[in-house]
Amino acid sequence: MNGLSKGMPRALLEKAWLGSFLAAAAVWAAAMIYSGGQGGGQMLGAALSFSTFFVIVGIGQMLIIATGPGNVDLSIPGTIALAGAIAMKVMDGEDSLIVVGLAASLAAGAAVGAANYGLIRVLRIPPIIATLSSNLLVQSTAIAYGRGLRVKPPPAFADFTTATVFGVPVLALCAVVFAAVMAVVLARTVFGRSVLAIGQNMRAAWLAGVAVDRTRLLTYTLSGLFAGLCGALLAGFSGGSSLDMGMEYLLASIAVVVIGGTSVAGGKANVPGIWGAALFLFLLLTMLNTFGAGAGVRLVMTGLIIIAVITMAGGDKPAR
Amino acid sequence: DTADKRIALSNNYAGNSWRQAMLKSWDKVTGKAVADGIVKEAPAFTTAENQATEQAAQIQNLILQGYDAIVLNAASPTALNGAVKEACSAGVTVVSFDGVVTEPCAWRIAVDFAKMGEVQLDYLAKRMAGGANLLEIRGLAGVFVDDEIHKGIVAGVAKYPQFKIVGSVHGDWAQTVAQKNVAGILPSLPKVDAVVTQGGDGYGAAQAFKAANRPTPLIVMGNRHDELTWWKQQKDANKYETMSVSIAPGVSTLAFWVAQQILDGKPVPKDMIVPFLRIDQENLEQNLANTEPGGVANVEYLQADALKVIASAK
Amino acid sequence: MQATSERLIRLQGVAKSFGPVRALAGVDLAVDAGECLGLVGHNGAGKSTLMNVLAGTLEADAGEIVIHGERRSPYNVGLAHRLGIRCVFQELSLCPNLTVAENARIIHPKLSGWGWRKRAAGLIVAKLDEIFPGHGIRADDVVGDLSIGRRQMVEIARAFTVSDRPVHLVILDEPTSSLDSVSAEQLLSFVRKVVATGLGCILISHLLGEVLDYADCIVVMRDAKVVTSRPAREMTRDSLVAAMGDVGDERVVAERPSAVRRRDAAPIRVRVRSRRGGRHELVAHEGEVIGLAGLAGHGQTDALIQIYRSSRRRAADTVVTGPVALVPGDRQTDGIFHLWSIGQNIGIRSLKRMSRRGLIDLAQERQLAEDWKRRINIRTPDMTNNILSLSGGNQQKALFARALGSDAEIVLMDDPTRGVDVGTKLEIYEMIRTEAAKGRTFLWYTTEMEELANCDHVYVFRNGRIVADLASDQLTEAKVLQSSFEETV
Amino acid sequence: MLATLTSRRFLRSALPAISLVMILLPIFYMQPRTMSYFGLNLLLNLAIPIALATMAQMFVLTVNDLDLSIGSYVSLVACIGATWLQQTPLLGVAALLACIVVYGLLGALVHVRNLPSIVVTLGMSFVWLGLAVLLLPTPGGQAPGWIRTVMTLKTPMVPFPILAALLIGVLVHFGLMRSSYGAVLRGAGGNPRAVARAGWSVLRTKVTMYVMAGIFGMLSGLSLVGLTTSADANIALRYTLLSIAGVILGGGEFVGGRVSPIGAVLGTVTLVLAGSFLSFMRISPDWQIGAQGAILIVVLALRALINRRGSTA
Ligand SMILES: Nc1ncnc2c1ncn2[C@@H]1O[C@H](COP(=O)(O)OP(=O)(O)OP(=O)(O)O)[C@@H](O)[C@H]1O
Ligand SMILES: Nc1ncnc2c1ncn2[C@@H]1O[C@H](COP(=O)(O)OP(=O)(O)OP(=O)(O)O)[C@@H](O)[C@H]1O
Ligand SMILES: [Mg+2]
Ligand SMILES: [Mg+2]
Repeated sequence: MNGLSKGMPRALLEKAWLGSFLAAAAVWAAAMIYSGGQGGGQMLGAALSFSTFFVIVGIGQMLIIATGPGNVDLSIPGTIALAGAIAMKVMDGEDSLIVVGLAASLAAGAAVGAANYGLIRVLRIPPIIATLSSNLLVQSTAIAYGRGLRVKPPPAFADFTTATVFGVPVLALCAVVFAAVMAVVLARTVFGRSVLAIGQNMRAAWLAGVAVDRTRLLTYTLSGLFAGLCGALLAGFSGGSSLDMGMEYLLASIAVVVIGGTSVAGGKANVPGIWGAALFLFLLLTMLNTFGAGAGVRLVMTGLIIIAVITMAGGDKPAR
Repeated sequence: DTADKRIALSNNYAGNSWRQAMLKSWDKVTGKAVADGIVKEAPAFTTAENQATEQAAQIQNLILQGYDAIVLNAASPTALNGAVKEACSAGVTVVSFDGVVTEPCAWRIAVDFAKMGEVQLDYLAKRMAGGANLLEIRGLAGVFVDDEIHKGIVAGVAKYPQFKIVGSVHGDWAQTVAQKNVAGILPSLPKVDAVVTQGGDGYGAAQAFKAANRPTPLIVMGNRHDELTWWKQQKDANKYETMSVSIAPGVSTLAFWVAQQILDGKPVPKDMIVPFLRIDQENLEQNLANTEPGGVANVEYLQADALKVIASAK
Repeated sequence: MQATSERLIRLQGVAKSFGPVRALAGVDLAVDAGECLGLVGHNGAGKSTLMNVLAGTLEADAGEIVIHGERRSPYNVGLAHRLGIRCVFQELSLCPNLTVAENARIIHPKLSGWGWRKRAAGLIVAKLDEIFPGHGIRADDVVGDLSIGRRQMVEIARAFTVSDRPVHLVILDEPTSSLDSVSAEQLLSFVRKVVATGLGCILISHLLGEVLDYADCIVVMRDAKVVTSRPAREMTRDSLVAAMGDVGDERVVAERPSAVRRRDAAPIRVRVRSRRGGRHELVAHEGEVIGLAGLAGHGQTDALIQIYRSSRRRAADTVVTGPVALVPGDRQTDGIFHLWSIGQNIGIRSLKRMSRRGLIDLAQERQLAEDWKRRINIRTPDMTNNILSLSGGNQQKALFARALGSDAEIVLMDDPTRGVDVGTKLEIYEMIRTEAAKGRTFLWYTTEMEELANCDHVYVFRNGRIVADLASDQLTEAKVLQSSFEETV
Repeated sequence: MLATLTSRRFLRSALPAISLVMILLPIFYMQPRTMSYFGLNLLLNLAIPIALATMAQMFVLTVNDLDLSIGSYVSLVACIGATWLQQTPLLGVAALLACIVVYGLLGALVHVRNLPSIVVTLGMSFVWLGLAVLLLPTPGGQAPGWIRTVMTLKTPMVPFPILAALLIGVLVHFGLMRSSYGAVLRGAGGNPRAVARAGWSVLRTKVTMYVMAGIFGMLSGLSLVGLTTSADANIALRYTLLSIAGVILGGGEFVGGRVSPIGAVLGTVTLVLAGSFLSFMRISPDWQIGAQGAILIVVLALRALINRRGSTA
């Protein structure tokens, strides 16, 4: 039997994977029907471009969550704010400085991630508290550095982040490719396997020769790096950085990961599911906005629909 | 004489440009007051999370530190009442502004938020006498300010029935959230002629309209530098016309002076109203020039200005 | 009592399938009160599955269960407990976060109210004292902190504790796999004693000697069916092996390579300097098979972990030259990745070698799995099945394959044949010898005295120190035992 | 005796207390006023609702689940407390009971369908918040007098918050750590299969734990509204993260049923005090937020140091 061809379809048929896309399609259809079939394509375009940011940070968050229970990155909001501020300030509206600014914000993100793991490994602080604390520190740094000032992105950078081809956002296309690459990394590289092994049983992974420390350091660094990337792109996309622009990513980054089918118990990750979940959450909000319900009703509906979707998709059965 | 008095600012959030400008104004005005020997000290405290419970704990700590007065921008008009009452009974003067508290023992420097909603419709009625489709961007659900401005807007629509709110989203007063939610709902909306806002979200809305390739509607702005800059660009390019309205961050300095006056033993009424800061087509350039890049259009108060406000409230 | 005419337990035509795998194909089994039934069979024969059915934790597809003369249907764990059936599962089922006493409470629903902790502690400690004198376990020890051997003792003792309801049958699924020979002997004598008082007992073991010596009647399973069921005195080791259908009996006493190498000739692979003033240091040369002996939990596993650790990161008192692989014995906590297939579990140690331009070559990974499936006979229709679909012994084989299939020059083995059947064991011994001849070095901790016979050199551990250093020609069971109990030799 | 005092297990369980002392001493030093009855009262009374929410979170964590909805649930309860419970007590009580029943049902749903609790409770966090917004679209309401009375109780000698925290910790300790069914409940977190094999219903343990979470979340909301006198829909949102941090700070773990109620209460108090500590220190406004993070890191790093000392001793 061919392990690849047997392994892949099994992954493709993961219920959660399909579930989130089906759910996204359903809420989109509902919104379309309500608005009389108008603007469906545009709605999808908007969903794609905003989901991009959630997918980018979601993948980083997924790598961390997959390394086992208790591992989570709560420093993403601060990192996004800081990286956005750095990108805008370094670029200073000049097209020629785009690359420098991007590199600076990526470096800042990666540094935050690596520092997070330092707190976890060297000081033995549980990840949730370590990243929670570092989020506050990074936020302060962003305030002290950026002072909440809004610097406009360089025109070329702003154009790139908002460009579309045939109505499809260019950034979203890049993110699809990025997700595909990360899916391969997860399934086919030593790093990916190491992440999943550590997530199932860190001690067993260590005894099986996995470079535990290096792998965990890399997951936290990558998560910071992706948050930094997201911050820079978001600043370009929305015409400048702001201190609060990362705020909604605290819970949302976790939500897209777990709704996308990654197991919080560790050892199981799902990249396409993140796309599905990000689209689903955006379109769900859009649908409820379209219905014109009040805030209370809208929140209640959001919650109930999320629970309904996960209940229908069902959890995974224990192996034995 | 208040030379030995200590006044603290309790602030619940620092994560946007308005709050940053507010803190800066406080720093500037109180720094001078301390240097002039008017008060002993006037530090500012910000909570790590924007939550009433955390601010309540902060107020309790300020009581313990023996401040004579606490100037308060409250996370909630009611949820801090317990802590405020504790402060009052410990002999601490509490002056709230912007986010005011309902506890009777505290002073309030309130902005008529409902009015802030209503003037937007008054303006639109002048501009679009024939009526129009409106998109409303609201703030954070469950928060007093959001509800007040919304009420004002609803009242305005009732006054001018030619206007119709065709869509409403919550932008949480954050530019990126506003942009995201507007972009989501736009495709399902008919033509939108104007956008009524609560401040801080106008630029995000403009971005969303641009991304959706929709004609830019009349967007009411919220005095932020980026909003004013954008407005100016549009004005220069195609005679774009709108208005901008928000509360001036410098109101914190008014609250400072009010607290100082109370400590000085002057009679001060419990409730005061400050006007909001409105920018129109004519004075756009002037205001833009006075606003620092990335900040918010601002008015700072001197002791004399504060006395005028107190006197007019009597 | 009139129970003698009625059998305590009778299973008839029990069948169970997991997807395409037939684990039980119509099995009959009967146990009398006061009888110890030995159950043997190759890895994956269906023993544990049958016991799970009897304990009510698995539902059979077909067949009937008669207990105390009554047909029980529906049947479940709760009912089994009420009827006095206790089971010590192969993969231990204690709660690691609870203390020993609290774990005892879990199986006694009536153990509550004031002072329940005292009572639970009394109950379990008394039973431990009775079965394993000198066990060194305290009632308030947290189970997760205990070594696997002690966990096994706790679980066994717990199964024999009685509070409000009498116990009629105790199932012991490979109870001695993690015990050393002394504790195993204590347990088996205890079993004889309680069986004499009228208790029924089912004993599963791959150590045929234990079954032959202590069971009244022996049932042999093979490929999901019972093939023989006879009184133990009519059976011999050879007839058992024949019934189990394993070949390789000829190799059982195959001579160890008689040409004992001169130790100093080969380069040193591992050296652990003695700590705390021990007299002996641990040395392993290239191509040697080094045995670590002594009572369970006296520092052998720690020594292996120490060696493993210094292979990853230099340490002052340990020298390790060359890549190391480890075969864990506590497979649930140290070994398997429960979400992965058998193939992935085997491949994890060799990923770097199987990568081409940064990508793992899946064909090669598959190839590795298939090779080892053949070489040590892992019983599964498909190596892409989940690792947990394997029987306990087969899981252990996969861990073996992980280490032997890697590029390691030094292989550390932590009682690696736990739960592996006779035939496979012989193949493994053979494999170790050939690999050693090719230059691989093995450090082998074992709780089975016979396995030491495969070693070139044996270190006996006591209280974390090496107390004896025996070359293979000096090695006798008596000597090992003697050193295990005394500080010096 | 000395051996037990320096033993690793003892040190590990004493860590929460040690961190608490480490943060309390500088506070006393910097602001001696806090050492009074009045001072301790002010310093600690807001820790009570957080401690109760932390207990609620701990029940859920014990059975290997995570409750992301506790913050909005506490907010909703506070809103019910400030509205229905005050105006129409019967309706209020019925609503609170219904909330607890919903919690129990959630436990059952998570178990029966084998769902990730984190998604289900994430969904519930929107539901609770939405209900709170519907009930109290704009902040307000009034806490019933009896709750006010309880929360402002002037106990003799020892301030009420300290007594309450002790009571919460000890009560839950006896219920979960010392009682015989408590052992089964924790066992269900450590090895659910073992508990099921011993004939217990794992479903029942899950539902029990969720119901307990619902009850303690309710107590948290009511005590909170008693302190603040009125409510708003967003009042306790940050309790979600705070309660998780409190459990972990108290020595609990994410999986495996390893929790410590007394440790969690101490952990909560430590978290609350960390905030106070900072307002007693003068820090530039820019860095005030960051300092909260820094102080947590310092406290935990010191713990790690002690822990390492403990493990080598
Ligand atoms: N005895 C042990 N049991 C279980 N896990 C261990 C043990 N010792 C170390 N580890 C795990 O391995 C990690 C550190 O191991 P080590 O220092 O050998 O680094 P490593 O895994 O080799 O990584 P790298 O190769 O990147 O340095 C720790 O985080 C710990 O989780
Ligand atoms: N949950 C399961 N899913 C799929 N197959 C299973 C499962 N449990 C057992 N099997 C299969 O059933 C067969 C019998 O397994 P069982 O565990 O009863 O063997 P055993 O005789 O106890 O072996 P061992 O001596 O190795 O413990 C094996 O082929 C095993 O792979
Ligand atoms: Mg078995
Ligand atoms: Mg053994």
